[in-house]
Amino acid sequence: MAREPRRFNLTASRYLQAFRQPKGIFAATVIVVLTTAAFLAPAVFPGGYDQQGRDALLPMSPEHLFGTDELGRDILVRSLFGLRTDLTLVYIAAPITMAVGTLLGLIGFVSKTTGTLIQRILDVIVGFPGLVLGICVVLVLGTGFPALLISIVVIGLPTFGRLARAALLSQQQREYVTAARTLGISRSTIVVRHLLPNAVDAIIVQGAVFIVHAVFLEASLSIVGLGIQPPQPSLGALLNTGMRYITQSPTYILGPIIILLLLAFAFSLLTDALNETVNRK
Amino acid sequence: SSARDLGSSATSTPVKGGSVTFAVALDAIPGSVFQTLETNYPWFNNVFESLLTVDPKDPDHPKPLLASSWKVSEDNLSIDITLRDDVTFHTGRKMTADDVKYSFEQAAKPTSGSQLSFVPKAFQAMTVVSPTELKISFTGPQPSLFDFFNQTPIIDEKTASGLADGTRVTGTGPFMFTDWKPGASFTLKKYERYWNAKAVNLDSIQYVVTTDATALLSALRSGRAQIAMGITATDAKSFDGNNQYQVTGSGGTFYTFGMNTSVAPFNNPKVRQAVAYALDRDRINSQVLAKTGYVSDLYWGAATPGLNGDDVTHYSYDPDKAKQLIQEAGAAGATVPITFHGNPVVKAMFEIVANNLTEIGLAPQANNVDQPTFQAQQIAADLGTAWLQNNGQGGLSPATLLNSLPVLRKTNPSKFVSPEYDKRRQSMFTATSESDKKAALQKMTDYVLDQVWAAPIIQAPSPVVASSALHGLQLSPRGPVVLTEAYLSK
Amino acid sequence: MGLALGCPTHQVAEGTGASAPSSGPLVLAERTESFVLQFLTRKIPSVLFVLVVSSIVAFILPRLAPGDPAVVLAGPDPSPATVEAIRQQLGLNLPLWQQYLDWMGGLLKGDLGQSYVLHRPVGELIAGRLESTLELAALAALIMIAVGLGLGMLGGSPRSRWARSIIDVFNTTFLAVPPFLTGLLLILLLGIVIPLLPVSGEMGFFEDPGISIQFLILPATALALPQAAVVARLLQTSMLQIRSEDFVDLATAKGVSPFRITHKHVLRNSFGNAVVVIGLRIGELLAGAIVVESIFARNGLGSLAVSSVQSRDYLVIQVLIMSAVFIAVVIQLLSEIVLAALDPRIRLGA
Amino acid sequence: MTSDTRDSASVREDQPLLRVEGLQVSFPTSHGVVRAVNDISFEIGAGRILGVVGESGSGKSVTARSIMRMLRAPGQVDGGKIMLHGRDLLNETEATMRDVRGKRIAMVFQDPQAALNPMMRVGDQIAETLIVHGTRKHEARQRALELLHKVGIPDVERTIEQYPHEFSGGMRQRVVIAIALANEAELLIADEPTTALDVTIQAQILKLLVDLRKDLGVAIIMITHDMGVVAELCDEMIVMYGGRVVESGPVRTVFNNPQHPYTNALLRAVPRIDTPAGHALPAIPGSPPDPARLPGGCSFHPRCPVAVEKCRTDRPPLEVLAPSQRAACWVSASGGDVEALPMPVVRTRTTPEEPGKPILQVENVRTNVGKPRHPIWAVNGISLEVRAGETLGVVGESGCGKSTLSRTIVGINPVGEGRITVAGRDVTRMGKEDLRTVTSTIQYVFQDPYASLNPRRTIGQSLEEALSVAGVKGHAARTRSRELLERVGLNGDHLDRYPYAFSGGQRQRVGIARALAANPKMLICDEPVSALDVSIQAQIINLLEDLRDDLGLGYLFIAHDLSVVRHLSDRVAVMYLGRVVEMGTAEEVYGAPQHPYTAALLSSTPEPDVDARKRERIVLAGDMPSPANPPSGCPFRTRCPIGPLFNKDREICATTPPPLAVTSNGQIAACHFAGELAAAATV
Ligand SMILES: Nc1ncnc2c1ncn2[C@@H]1O[C@H](COP(=O)(O)OP(=O)(O)OP(=O)(O)O)[C@@H](O)[C@H]1O
Ligand SMILES: Nc1ncnc2c1ncn2[C@@H]1O[C@H](COP(=O)(O)OP(=O)(O)OP(=O)(O)O)[C@@H](O)[C@H]1O
Ligand SMILES: [Mg+2]
Ligand SMILES: [Mg+2]
Repeated sequence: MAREPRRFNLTASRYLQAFRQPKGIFAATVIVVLTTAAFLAPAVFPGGYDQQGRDALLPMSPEHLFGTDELGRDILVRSLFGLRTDLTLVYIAAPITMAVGTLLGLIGFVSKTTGTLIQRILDVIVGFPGLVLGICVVLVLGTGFPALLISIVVIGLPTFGRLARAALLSQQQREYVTAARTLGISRSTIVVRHLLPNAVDAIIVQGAVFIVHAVFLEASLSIVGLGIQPPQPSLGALLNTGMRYITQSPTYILGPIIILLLLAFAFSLLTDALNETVNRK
Repeated sequence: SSARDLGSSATSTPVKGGSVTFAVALDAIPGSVFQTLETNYPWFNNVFESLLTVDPKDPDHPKPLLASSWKVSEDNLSIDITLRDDVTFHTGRKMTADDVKYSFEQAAKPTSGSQLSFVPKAFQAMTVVSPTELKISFTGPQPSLFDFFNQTPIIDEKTASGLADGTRVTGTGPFMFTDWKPGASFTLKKYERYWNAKAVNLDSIQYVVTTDATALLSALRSGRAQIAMGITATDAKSFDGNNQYQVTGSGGTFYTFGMNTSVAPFNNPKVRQAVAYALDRDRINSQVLAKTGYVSDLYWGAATPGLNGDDVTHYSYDPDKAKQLIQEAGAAGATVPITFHGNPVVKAMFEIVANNLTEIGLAPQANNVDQPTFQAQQIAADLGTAWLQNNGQGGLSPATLLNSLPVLRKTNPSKFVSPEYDKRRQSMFTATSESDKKAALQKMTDYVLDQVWAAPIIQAPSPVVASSALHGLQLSPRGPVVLTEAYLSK
Repeated sequence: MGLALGCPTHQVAEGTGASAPSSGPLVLAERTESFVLQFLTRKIPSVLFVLVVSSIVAFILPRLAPGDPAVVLAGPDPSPATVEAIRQQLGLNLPLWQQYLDWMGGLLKGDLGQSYVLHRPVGELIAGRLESTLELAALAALIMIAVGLGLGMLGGSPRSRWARSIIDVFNTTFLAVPPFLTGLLLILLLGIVIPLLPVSGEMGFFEDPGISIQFLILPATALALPQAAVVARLLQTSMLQIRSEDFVDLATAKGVSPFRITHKHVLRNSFGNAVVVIGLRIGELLAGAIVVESIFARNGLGSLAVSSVQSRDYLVIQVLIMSAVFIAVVIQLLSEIVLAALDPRIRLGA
Repeated sequence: MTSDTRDSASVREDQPLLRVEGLQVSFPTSHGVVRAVNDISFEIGAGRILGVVGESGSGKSVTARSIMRMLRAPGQVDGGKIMLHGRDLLNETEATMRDVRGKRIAMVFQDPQAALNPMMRVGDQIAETLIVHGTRKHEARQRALELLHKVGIPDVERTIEQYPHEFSGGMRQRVVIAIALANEAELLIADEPTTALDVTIQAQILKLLVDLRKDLGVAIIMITHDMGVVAELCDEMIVMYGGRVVESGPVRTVFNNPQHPYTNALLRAVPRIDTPAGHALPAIPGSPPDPARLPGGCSFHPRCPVAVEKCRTDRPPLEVLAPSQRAACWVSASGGDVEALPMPVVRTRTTPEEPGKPILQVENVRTNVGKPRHPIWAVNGISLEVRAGETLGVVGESGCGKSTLSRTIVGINPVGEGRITVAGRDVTRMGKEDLRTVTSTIQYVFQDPYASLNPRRTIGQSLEEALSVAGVKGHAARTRSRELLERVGLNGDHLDRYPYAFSGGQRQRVGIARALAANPKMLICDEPVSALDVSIQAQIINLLEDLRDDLGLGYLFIAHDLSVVRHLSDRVAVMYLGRVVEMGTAEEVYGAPQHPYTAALLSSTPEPDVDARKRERIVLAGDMPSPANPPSGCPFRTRCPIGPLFNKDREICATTPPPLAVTSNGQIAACHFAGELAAAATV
C-alpha cells in the first residue's frame, strides 16, 4: 500500500546532497581545481598565453610540463588559458541553453499549437548533423566567441526543449496538477509553480552532461578551424594544431587531452552523483 | 633544362613502364584549366601543354614546346607563331592553329578565371594563317606575352564542355586524365600517340587524394605512394637526411601582409614601414616553413635580371626601429583586425605576425574566415584593416605580376592608388630595351619598398617528397610537377 | 530523450459484451500491417513538416554565409567581373525562391541536382563517398551493439560488485568522452606509442578487406565506444529496473533459475528500450562520423559535407543535410515500429 | 491428488505443514536498521487457510517473502526457523530452494497488473512453471490448458496464446493462481490477492480459492488487511502489528472474542453495510508505527485506549489467553476488558427533510474520453443533483466512470452532451466565469494523498495557493491556513513542512483543508479513503462527517466500498458502465436493491462477521465491458444473473436499454426486471 515518499525540498541544498558522496566529492574537487586553475591563469602567468619562443615542439620537461608548441609556447600555459576560454564559453552557454530550451519546452503547456510547432522545429535541428549546423552558424555569424556561443546554444536547445517537455508531460499526469486545476489556478501559473520545479531535476542533470558536450562541440568546430581564434587558445584549437604535429611531437596533444579527460570524467561523475541524489528514494 | 630535375644525377638508365602512386592533399579541379591552381600542380602539365616554357631566371628566352618557333615584330605589336605539326589531342585529332586561337579566346573570357586574362584581352586580332601558323597582333607592347603563353594550356574545342565536370579532359600532353572519383582519386594513363612519346617512361600515375597531413606521411612511409604533395613543410623536414626519400619543392606561394591604406593606422606610410620592419621573417621561415621558404621583401626574386640584391632584404627584422616609427606616427596602441583564412600555415604565420605587431605596440585582432569568405571579401575589396594573403604566382615576371598579383594590381585590396605608381607601372610595361627594363624595375622596386602597402613576408614552394626510386621529376617555381620523363628505378 | 511509448491498452477478453478480436497468426499479421500503415499515415503531416522546414533551412543557411560557389570557381585571385560572369553561368543570380523551387522540383523527380563546384551530379558524388562512411558506420554499429549489449547485460545481471564497478567505470568514462577524444587517444596509443594500426587513410573493403579492416578498426572503435556506453548504461538501468518488477518476483517464486530469469524475463522486457536507443545511436554514429573521418583522414560523407560547406557547394550541402534529416526521421519511425513489434502492449495506432 | 508425488520421507505426520518459529527480519538501511519482523511464530496445517491481517507496514509481506527466501535487498533473516515438514528452509541451499519455490510453496502477489511478464504469452508463463520443474514442453502446454480451465478462464485454446495486457485484472489474478497451482504445491501464499480488485472480482477470486482448497486440499496463507476477507475465508488467523504477532487463533473465536485491543479496534473501525449510519466510527487514534522507530513496551500502547503503565515499559509475550487463542496484551492477560473503546458520539443529524436548493445539478451528461471521431462515452447520460448538507454516494466498479463524472463536473473533462448547473448557473460550457463559479462552489478531495500534493511545496504554500484563488492573500492567508490545518485536526505549526513529513492520513487531512480553503459549498470526494489503512480510514470518515455537519457542505462521495458509502450517504447512486443503474436513499438501496447489479455488489462485499459465511452469495461472472465497446440494450446484460445469460427468453435486455424509472416498490432503477433479487442480497 503506502510507500515511503520521496524526500524533497526545493532549495539548492537538495542538489548539494550530491557532494556528500565520494563520487560527488571527487567530481567537485576536480571541477573546482580546474576552474580555479583556469581562471587564475592570468594571475599566475602574467606573461599571457602568447609568449613565443624559439624552442618549438619541445617534449615534456620540468620547465615545460606539457612541452612547447610549434611557436615555442608553453603548452601547459596554453592549455590552462584554453581551458579558461572553454569554461567561460560553456559556463555562459549552458545556463542560457538550459533556460531557453526549457522555456521552449514549456510553451506547449500554455499554447498547444505553438508548442507543437516548436517541437517540430526542434526536431528539425535534431535532424541536422550537429557539426554541419555549427559550421553553418559560425560561417553566417563570423568566427569568434559570440558566434561559437550561439551555435552551441542552438545545437543544445533541442535536448533541453524535448527534455523539459517530456519531464513536464510526465508531471502533468500527476494528481497534484489536477488538484491545482480544480482549485481554479491558471495554466501558466501551474506550469511555473508546479510543473517547472518538478522538471528542474532532469534539466539540471542534463545540464552537467551538456557542459561537457559544449566543450567538445567547441573542439569539433576548432577541428574544422572555426572555433576560438588564434592566438587565443582553446582546448579544441590546441588539439587541432597538435594533431598536425602528432608524429613529430606526440606529447603536444597529451596536455590538452589530459585536461579534457579530467573535465569530462569529473562532469560525468557529477552527473552520476546528481542523478543518484535526485532519484534517491 | 632549366627546371630543377630530381634524381637526374642518378646513374641509372630510364626504366620503361610501371606505375607511380602520387598522394595529393587536394583534388584535381579540371574545370579550371586557365587558372593557376596549386591544386592542379601535381597533374596539370602532364595532361595539358602550352606553347612554350619560360625559365624565371631567363624570362626573355623561352623554350619551345607546342610552338616550334615564333617571331615578334619589330614594333612589338604582333607575333607570328609556328606550331609543331605532329601534335594530337588525346582524342586523336590533330592540334591546329585554330585550337590555339580557341584556347586564347577562352582564356580571355571573364569566366575563365585566368590571372593573365588581361593579356589576351589586349589582343587586337588573332589570324590563323595556316594550320600551323598563327598571327597575333596587339595595340601596345605585351611584356607578359610569354608568361601568358607559358601558363595557357591548349585545349580541345570539341571536348571543352567535358572539362567542367571532368568527364572529358583532353589535352595534348603525355598522359590522359581518366577515372576521376571526385574527392578520392584519378588516374593519368600514358598517351601512346604523344608527339614525344619516346621520352615517356611511366604507364600510368595514380593520384590518391589524401587530405590529411599525417595520412600523406604514412602513405609515403608505408610505400603506398612514391610521391606526395601537400605535406607541411615541417613534416617534409622529417624526411631530411633519409636517403630513401628526396625532398624538394615546387611552385612558389607569396605570403603577404596586406594593409588598407585608406584607413588608420595604415594610411600613414610610416606605420606600414614599421610593420615591414617588425615582421620576423626568419622565425616564420624556421617555425612555420621549416626553413623551406625564401625570405624576401619583394615579389620578385633576387635572381630577377636587373635586380639589386640588397633590396630583397631591405626590411630586416628590427623591432626597435619599428617601435620608433610607430611612436613617430602616433599609432601606438592602434587595434589592427587581421583577416585571414583557415589555412594552417597562414594561421601559424598569423600567430607570429600578431606577436610581432604586439611587440611594436600595435594591438592585432584575429578575424579568421574560411576561404570563400575571404575571397568574397577580397573581391568586394572589403578585407578590413589588414589581412594575410597568399598567392601562388611564383616565377612570373615582374611586369606580369604587376597585373596578375592582386596586391600589385592597379586596383588592389589595399586601396593604394597614386599617380606615381601608375607612372612607374607604365614604364615597366613599355620598356623594351634591357636598360630601360632594368631602370624601370629599379624605380618600381624602390617605390614598392618605400610604400609597402602590402608587406611580403615570405615566398615558399610547396614541399614535394618522393621516394628516391623515382627519377626524372621536373619541378619549377611555376609550380607544375612534370612526370613526362619520370621513371621508377628497380 | 525518448519516444512517447504507446500506453498499454487493456482489452477485455472475457464477457460477451466485448467483441474479442479473433486471433490466429494470419489475422494478427494483417492487423500489424494495417497498424503500421495507419501509424505512418498519422505521422505523415509532422514528417512532411520536418522535411520541408529542414529543406528551407538547409537551403537558406549556407547561402547566408559570405562567398558562394562562383567565388570558389573563380580561382584564387579573381576580379569581380569574373565572379559575376560565373554567377550568371551557374544561375546563382536567379531569385532565391526560384532556385529553391527548382531544387525541390528536381528532388521530387528524384534528381538531386548538380554540384556547382564539381559539375557532377550530387548523387554520384555522394555515391562515391558512401562506401567509406557506410563501412565505418557499419563496423562502428557492430562494435557498439556488441560492446553495448554485452556490457549492459553484464551490468544488468546480478554480478559481483567488482564486475559492476568495472562496467561503471567504463560507462562513466565513455559516456563523457566523445568519439573525437577517444579517437585521439587511440591514435596516440595504438598508432604512435605502440604502432599497431594505421592511424589515417583508408582502403575500400572490396579492394582488400584485410587492409580495409586495419584502417577501420581505430576510427570505428573511437566512434562506437561512447555510443556503446550509452547503450550499455541504458540496458543496465532498464534491466535493473525490470528486475525489481513484480513479475520477476513471480518468476522467482515459480522456481525459475536466475539465469533463465535474466534471459527470459528481464532481457526480453529491456530489449525494446535497447532497440530504441540503438536506433537513435546509429543516427548519432552517422553524425559523429564527421569528426572521426576528419581525425582519421577518411574520405567519407563527413569530409564531403565539411568540404562542400567550405567550398559553398550549396546543392551538395543541401542534399547531405536533407539525407541526414531523412535518416533521422526514418530511424525514429523504424524504432517506433520495431518497438511495437517487440512489445505486444504497444499499439502503433494508439 | 495429494502428496503421493512428493518425497514422502520428508513428510512427518507429527509436523504441521509449515511452522515459523521466532522469525526475525531486518533491513539495514542508510537511515538505520528497520526491524520489519520481530520474532514471530505461527503454523499452518495441511489444507488449512490461515489469515494474516495487519495494517500497512506491519510486516506481512516480509514474512511471506521470508518463507520463500525472496527478501528484497537489503533484507536479511536475523533469526528463527521456517520449518516445512520439519525441515528448516533457512538452511537449504539456493538450488534446493528453487525446487521448493513453485513446486511445494507457491505464491500469489497483490498486483495482478504487475505480476505477469507483459512480453510473454500467458500460456508460456504457466508452462514455464512446469518446465523449470522438469515437465516436458508439450505436456506442460497441455497442463497449462487444464489449469487455465480450472481457474475459470473461458475459451482456453485462444486465451492461452494471449498476452497479459489482453486480460482484465481478475483474469490475470486467475492466471497467477493457475501458475501457483501448476505443480500442485502444498502451500499457497497469497499476499493480498484481491486488494487491487473490485468487490465483484474479489468475490470471484475468493470463491475460486475456496473451491481449490476443497478440490486440491492446498493450504493457504492469506495475507490481507481486510477483516471481511478473513471472516469469509479463513480457518485460523494471526493479527500483526509493528512486526509482531499480537493475536492468533481460530477465526471464529478471535472475531467473537478478541483478546487484543488492536484486534478489537480493527474489527470495530470498519463501517458495516448492515449497520445504519448515525454513529461516528470508533477510529483508532494516531497512525501505524514506523518500524524503524518502534515504541518501547507494547508497540500498540500509544494508540491503545486501555493501555496501562506496564504497556509502556514491558513488551507483553504472546500467551494463550483463551482456548487455542493467543494474544500479547498485559491488559487482557490480567483479565481486563479490551473492548472498552471510547464510545463514539451518536450523531443527532438526520437527513434534512426539506433540503435547500440544489448546489449541483447534472442533467443527462455524457463525457467523451476518446477521440471526437471515435467516441468513448465514459459517462453516458447521467443525471443527479446534490443539495446543501446532503451526501450523495456514488458506487460502482473500477472503470464505470465515477472519476470521469467528477472530473466533468469540475471542468477538467469537457461536457460532451447534457447540462451542468452549479449554484444556479449553467456552467456546461465551462467558460472563464463558469469555471470561477465552479471552483468557488465545488472543491475536490483526491484519492491518493501522496500524489495530490506537490512534493516540492510546503503545506503552507499549497494552502496559501488555494486561498489566493479565493482572494485571501498575505498575512490573512497565513492565519487562515493555520485555522484550516487546525480545523482538519493537524498542528497549525506544521505549515512549513513538506508533504513527505506527513503520514498518509495526515496528508489526506491536508488535502481536505486545501479543498476547504475556498469556502466551497460542496466537496467532491473521489475515493478519499480507499488508499488508507483501516484505522486511518475511520478517522478521515469521521472528519468528513464532522465537516459536513458543521459547515453544511454537500458531498458527492465516490467510493467502491459499499460499506463506506452506506455509512456516509443520505442518497446513493449505483453506476455501471457510465450510467446510473439505481438511485435512492441509502436505506432503500441497501435495504431492497432493485437492480440486480446493486444486489450483486452488496452480496459480494465480505462482511467482517463470521456468521455471514453461510450466506449464499451472488457472484457475478466476467468483467465490466469496455466503454469503448458497450453491449447493446441493457449494459449489464452480459453479466446479469437474472438476464438473458440465465433466462434465455429475456431478449428484451439485449434489445432495449432499460430507462431509469420508478420500480414497482417506488424506488428508482434501470432494469426491465427490477426488484427480483432484492431479497437475496439483504441479510
Ligand atoms: N526493501 C526494503 N528496504 C527497507 N525496508 C523495507 C524493505 N521492504 C520492507 N521494508 C520495511 O518493512 C516493513 C514491513 O513491510 P511489509 O511489506 O512486510 O509490510 P506489509 O505488512 O506487507 O504492508 P502492506 O500492507 O503495505 O503491504 C515496512 O514498513 C518497510 O519499512
Ligand atoms: N483518457 C482516456 N482515454 C480512454 N479511456 C479513458 C480515458 N479516461 C478514462 N477512460 C475510460 O473511461 C472509463 C471510466 O474511467 P474512470 O476513471 O472514470 O473510472 P472510475 O469509475 O473512476 O474507476 P476507478 O474506480 O478505477 O477510479 C474507464 O473504462 C477508462 O478506461
Ligand atoms: Mg504487503
Ligand atoms: Mg476513479
